[in-house]
Amino acid sequence: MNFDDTEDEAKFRAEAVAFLEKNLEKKDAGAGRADRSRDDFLTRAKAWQKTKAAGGFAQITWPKAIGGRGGTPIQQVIWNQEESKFDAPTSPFAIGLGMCVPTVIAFGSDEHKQRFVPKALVGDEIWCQLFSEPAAGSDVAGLKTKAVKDGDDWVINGQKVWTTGAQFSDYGIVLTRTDPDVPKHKGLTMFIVNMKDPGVEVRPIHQASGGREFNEVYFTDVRIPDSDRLGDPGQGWKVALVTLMNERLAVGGSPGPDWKEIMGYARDAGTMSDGAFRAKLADWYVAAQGYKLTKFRSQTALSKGETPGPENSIGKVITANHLQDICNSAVEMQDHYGIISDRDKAPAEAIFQESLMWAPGLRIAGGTDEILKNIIAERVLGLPQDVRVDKDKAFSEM
Amino acid sequence: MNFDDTEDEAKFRAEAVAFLEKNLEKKDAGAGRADRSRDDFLTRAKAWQKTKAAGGFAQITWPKAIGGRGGTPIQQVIWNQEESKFDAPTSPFAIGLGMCVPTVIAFGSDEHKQRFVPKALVGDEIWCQLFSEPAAGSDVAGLKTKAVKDGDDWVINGQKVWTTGAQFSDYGIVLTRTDPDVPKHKGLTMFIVNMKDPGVEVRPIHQASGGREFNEVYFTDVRIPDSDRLGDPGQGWKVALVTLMNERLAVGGSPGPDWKEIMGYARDAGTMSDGAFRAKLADWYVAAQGYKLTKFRSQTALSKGETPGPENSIGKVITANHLQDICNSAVEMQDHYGIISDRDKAPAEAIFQESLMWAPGLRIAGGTDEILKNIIAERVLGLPQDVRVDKDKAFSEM
Amino acid sequence: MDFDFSDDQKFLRDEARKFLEAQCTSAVVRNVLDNDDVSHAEDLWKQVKEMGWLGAAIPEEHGGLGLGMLEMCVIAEELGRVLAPIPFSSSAFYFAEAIKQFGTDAQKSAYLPKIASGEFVGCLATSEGPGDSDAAKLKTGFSSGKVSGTKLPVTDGDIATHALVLAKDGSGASMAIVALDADGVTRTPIQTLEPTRSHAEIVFDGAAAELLGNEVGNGMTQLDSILNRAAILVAFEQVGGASRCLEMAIEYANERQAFGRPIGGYQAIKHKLADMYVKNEVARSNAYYGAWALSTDAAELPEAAAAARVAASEAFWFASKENIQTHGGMGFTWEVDCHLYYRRAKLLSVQAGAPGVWKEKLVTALERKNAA
Amino acid sequence: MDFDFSDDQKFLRDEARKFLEAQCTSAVVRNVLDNDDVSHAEDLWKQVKEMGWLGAAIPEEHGGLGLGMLEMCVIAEELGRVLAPIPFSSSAFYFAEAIKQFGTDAQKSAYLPKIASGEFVGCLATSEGPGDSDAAKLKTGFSSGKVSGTKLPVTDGDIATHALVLAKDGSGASMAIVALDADGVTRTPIQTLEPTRSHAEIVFDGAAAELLGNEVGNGMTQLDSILNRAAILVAFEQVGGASRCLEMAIEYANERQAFGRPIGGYQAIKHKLADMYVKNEVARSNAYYGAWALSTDAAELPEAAAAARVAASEAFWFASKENIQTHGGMGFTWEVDCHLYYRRAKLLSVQAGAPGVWKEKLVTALERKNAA
Repeated sequence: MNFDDTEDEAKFRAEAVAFLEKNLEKKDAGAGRADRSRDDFLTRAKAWQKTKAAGGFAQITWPKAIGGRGGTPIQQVIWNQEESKFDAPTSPFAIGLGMCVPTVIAFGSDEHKQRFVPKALVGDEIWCQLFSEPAAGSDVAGLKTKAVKDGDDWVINGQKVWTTGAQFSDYGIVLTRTDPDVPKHKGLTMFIVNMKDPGVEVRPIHQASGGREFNEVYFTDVRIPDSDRLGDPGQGWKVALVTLMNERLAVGGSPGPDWKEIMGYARDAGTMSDGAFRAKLADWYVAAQGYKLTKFRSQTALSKGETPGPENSIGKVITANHLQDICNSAVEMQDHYGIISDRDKAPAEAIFQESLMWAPGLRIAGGTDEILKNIIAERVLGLPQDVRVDKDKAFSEM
Repeated sequence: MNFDDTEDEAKFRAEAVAFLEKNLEKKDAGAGRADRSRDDFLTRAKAWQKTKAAGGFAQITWPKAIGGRGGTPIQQVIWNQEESKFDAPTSPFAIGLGMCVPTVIAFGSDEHKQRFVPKALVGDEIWCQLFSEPAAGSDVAGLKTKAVKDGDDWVINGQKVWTTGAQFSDYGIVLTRTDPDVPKHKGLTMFIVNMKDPGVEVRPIHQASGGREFNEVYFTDVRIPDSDRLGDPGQGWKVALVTLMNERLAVGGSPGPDWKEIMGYARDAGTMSDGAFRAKLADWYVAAQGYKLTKFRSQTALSKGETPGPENSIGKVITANHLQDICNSAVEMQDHYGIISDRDKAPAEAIFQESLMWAPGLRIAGGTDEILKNIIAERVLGLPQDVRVDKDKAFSEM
Repeated sequence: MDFDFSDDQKFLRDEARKFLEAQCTSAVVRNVLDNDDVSHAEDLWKQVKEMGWLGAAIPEEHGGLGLGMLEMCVIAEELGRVLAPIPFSSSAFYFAEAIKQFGTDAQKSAYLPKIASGEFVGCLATSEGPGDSDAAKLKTGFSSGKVSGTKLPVTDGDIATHALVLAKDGSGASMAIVALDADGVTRTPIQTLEPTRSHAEIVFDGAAAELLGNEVGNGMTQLDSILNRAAILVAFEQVGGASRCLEMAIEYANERQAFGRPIGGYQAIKHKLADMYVKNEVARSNAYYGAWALSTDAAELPEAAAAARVAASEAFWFASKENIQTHGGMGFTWEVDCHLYYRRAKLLSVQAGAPGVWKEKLVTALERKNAA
Repeated sequence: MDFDFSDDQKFLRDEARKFLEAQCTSAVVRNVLDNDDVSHAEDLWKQVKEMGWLGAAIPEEHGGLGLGMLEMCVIAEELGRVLAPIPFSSSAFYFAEAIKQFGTDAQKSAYLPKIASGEFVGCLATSEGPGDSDAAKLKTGFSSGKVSGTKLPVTDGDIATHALVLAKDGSGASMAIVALDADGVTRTPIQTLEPTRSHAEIVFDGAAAELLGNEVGNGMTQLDSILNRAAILVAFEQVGGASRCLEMAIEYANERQAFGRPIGGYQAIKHKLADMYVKNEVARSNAYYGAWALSTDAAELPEAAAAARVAASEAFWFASKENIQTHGGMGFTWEVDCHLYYRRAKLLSVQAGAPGVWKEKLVTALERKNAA
């Protein structure tokens, strides 16, 4: 039991660090979040992706044949650890390279691979994932966006929601209903869609937190050639499962202030002597450590060539509620002053206020608390599935 | 808004108090639980029931025609409040007079009423309720005890469990399966059973807490005349629902140490300055008050002639977990010493230790936490029932 | 035993609910939410003034309706249900109650009629920075009839005509009344988590001020008593908000389908809403007890107020966050009202003292009582 | 990064599990539970001694196997899973570790080989009454090589041959080693919530005693260090117990039918067990970190021990009580093993210091670290 790299890992880490130091600035710990204008951020992100690809660090586990490094999952983890210490603009590529393009690789034609993979890898083209709909969230397979065959094309109509990065994406993978007369999981088909098509309209969602990071995407008579279908008609659910399984191993990155931040704040505020607070602080520390150390256990499994299982779903269940609780306590610690969200008036406080408004979204996005607990119960603990009354019903009859 | 009795209520209360003072000793607050031998306790209980009946206080809401007082539900509440301040041995009659005999009154023949009601009322005969089975707890209607028609009799075979008072009961109402070939709720029938029948065997259950308050009851070829059937064959579930609805309005009586006791203990132990404890104490107080005051709201409704609804199910959800939490905290406050359960060594501590072992049972008995939350969700909030896959299946096919 | 509101009080509640459901719709609240230059719902505020609610608990001799505290509790709950974006509580729960309790006869005559009519709008200015107010930390000073210092946040500080200001006064603290149109008063609206209620920073620079009552150095004791009474009224606002959250969650859970049936049929949602119901009932019952204590000036007021406040803050916080969760993605959009309740829950839980502060007050009251 | 046990250690675990599942069945545990005159499982204890587990972390030069602390963690988890009713922890986690850390060379030579072989059985005697041990409250005294005073409860106090006694020594406190067959020692078994582990009251009346190490007045510091190390080993026992509770609950939930399907298919049970899993994993990961700190004598030991202890106490308590709840009525019978885990969970959570005490230690350690 130790926290040291193996010899190979150490060698790889050194290479990664050297490359990062040559090409990026270290994160300025004291700076907080920089005020980045989106355009500039996107330009920098594309440039950094190109640099990474040139250095062989773009997609470490992909085979060399398609531009990857042919490396191991633990190398990817090491890279992510080191890259996260630098001011690396990576977020626009996370979903495309992590989930969409692997789906294209798995189900697309050779032409698709040649056309799309290299440009995605060097950051020239950005991808998004179009699954969720207003009436199909936890139950994604209940989606309604229709694709109807018309000659050699399919015509898409419908609406997607909570699409990350749609506003700057070039392509997307879109899950559609092509046969309403079979049970819901069986009538779905996946396509590649050109996000610049005039029938595609992207509208930012005004979130409860005030921000507008996500989008609604409307499809109006968007024509997609049959050749841009991924998988057979009616096999869309299977394709989607591959997309979702390709979600890369979550890396570090707490979603907001944690025990350390609130402890620091309490020290400055002179409230560390409050016994009730101290007990909560201990609980937060234990949970945060528990989450971090559980990831170390997963990484150890990766490093030994094993595949970590769905145990990772404990992560978001812990962190999202944890964040909400910590931020709420921080706000309450400030008493009436805690209601101020003005960054200029109360800069030390605002990180808690902002995350308090963000936390409810985190408990929903990417699987609600409830769905994640179902996943743990069914896939990790082996408990029976809940009754699915719609299992054998045609979608059109529901 | 006031806590005063109406004029009529005050008059009744005065009568009740006068009667109680004449016939019973006030509870000695400092004494803790007396060490009562069961035999003596039962004798005293029967005597007290006879006295109550003679005074017209035995079943206040029952019509005068069957020996009751013809009083109001709020009078019963007032009686219960006052009686609980005295050393009144009432527990052996709670289930019989509260649930079983009302069922006999509702579904029995005139002969039944003449034969059973007076003797129950004066405490000469004690009744118990025989519904739960080892494989039918939350799902009582899934019970297996069989009753098979044989001439003019029914022959009962099977096992009941968690039967309160079976060891000293004279009669019971027993829910049996008479038709396994229809869905489970439809094949049940209720009977009056003589608990002194040689085919009835009562065995005390050794509980996890160490005590033996409850019983298993085994039926071996017990013959019951058809005339002792309550309700039509196959109508047992409807009869049982009446039994369960007759559960009288819960009165006072915390099930064990509450905020006041742990606060007193903490003061003596010198740990009141612990901030984490103080915050918990505040939560306990708020919950205990919330429960008590919610009962006052129900009693107000009663006093105005309204019928309080299933809101009362919040009671046990609060109190059982509350008790477990308080006792656990009290034990932990004692540190290593908290493990001692010896009443002679640690008399001030033992009330917490005993209730800690009792609390898990309280969370299960009379409806688990989970079932009570279902009841609140469905009956109070109007949410849909869970899917019942066995609804239309014959019992024998499950 | 009559542990309920009277028929007249219930009639008032029904009328208030009808009025507010019609006049304080989501659109009215959102007009304040979405427009930085709109500090409150003016039309609603005008109507509320006309109905005399502000004076419900002000004696008739001082221009009020002379109803009583129970009626004010009823109104508070209804205002809380609809997130009324008006400075009602600042003026009626804090300022008016303070004058009623501690004002001189002259102050009562001067302020109460105008508060009742809505000509004056009061607010409470105590906070100067993170943490609850205590005399030792106070920087704002009061001497020779002038107040100097900075208060933030002041809820409704930019709408109010008068503020009750907690200020250092010699070795102790006093409460001072300041007319906010006086010289030496500068008000700046500030951004908060709860944009449907207005907040300001107020800088006092030698502003003319008048002592509340006629005893100097009594400010902390007065504040304590003001907060005890206000806590109960705010608890009703919170109970109103929490009840509405539960209703919204039930409605959505009955409607929204997942896997072929309403999500309200799944135990994860059922039990979440059952928990919400239990917390709401605990809060409501504790609030009722507070109402009783308030209306009878009972000796139990301190613990009743603290318990009402702790229970209501917990209930509203839980209901508002789990209402969002029940609504899933929809609940996290700006357009759906869930987040408005989440925001209001947070404001109300910190405005009259955070839950931790009230838990400590509660235990202290219990210790005092059990020592006696 | 190798944040896992080695293949050898896993082999040891598998072997230990096989052995204990065969030799420490429910019947073996219940023999101790149900018979007041049986203090521990003698056959099991004999076999455990023979396998040398007691000396797993004792150097070969002192008669141990010289494996290491990680191996001891593995053994602790397995003993916890099966509720082994033997005085293993008292002797190996507390007494032996204390001698290893603070004993003189002579003490190491005198005690460790006999602890390793099982000829000596050690225990820790600190508690004298409610609350955690602190020097100011101590009544038991140590002077001129004699100990006088009363300790209770002493876990395994009636089985042990030697006790490590915390005693007042001048103005401070010392740890003293007492042979329990000496004159002036009276032991009385006492009833506890956990009858599968033996407890005694021990009265020392001028019993001959020897100072642990050679520095007087160091007792509290020594105890702190002893408890830090033991906390991690006990955390593994707790994790073992909690894991077994989850397995029992899953098994029962898959089997038990209600309303026509297994109760494990209802979200109330599914999410309860998911919560249990999450707490267990948090506890396991914190325990692993503790194991690492223990095995490397890391500077992080104090916070690692405290976090392991807090997480494991919470996990075992939750798992044991919700395992009963999952089992419903069956879980509340004496015959079903659920309550044995509930009892053991409580013992282990208070024996080496209650969770509240460890939370305070944890925060103090974090403050110290972040100040540095």
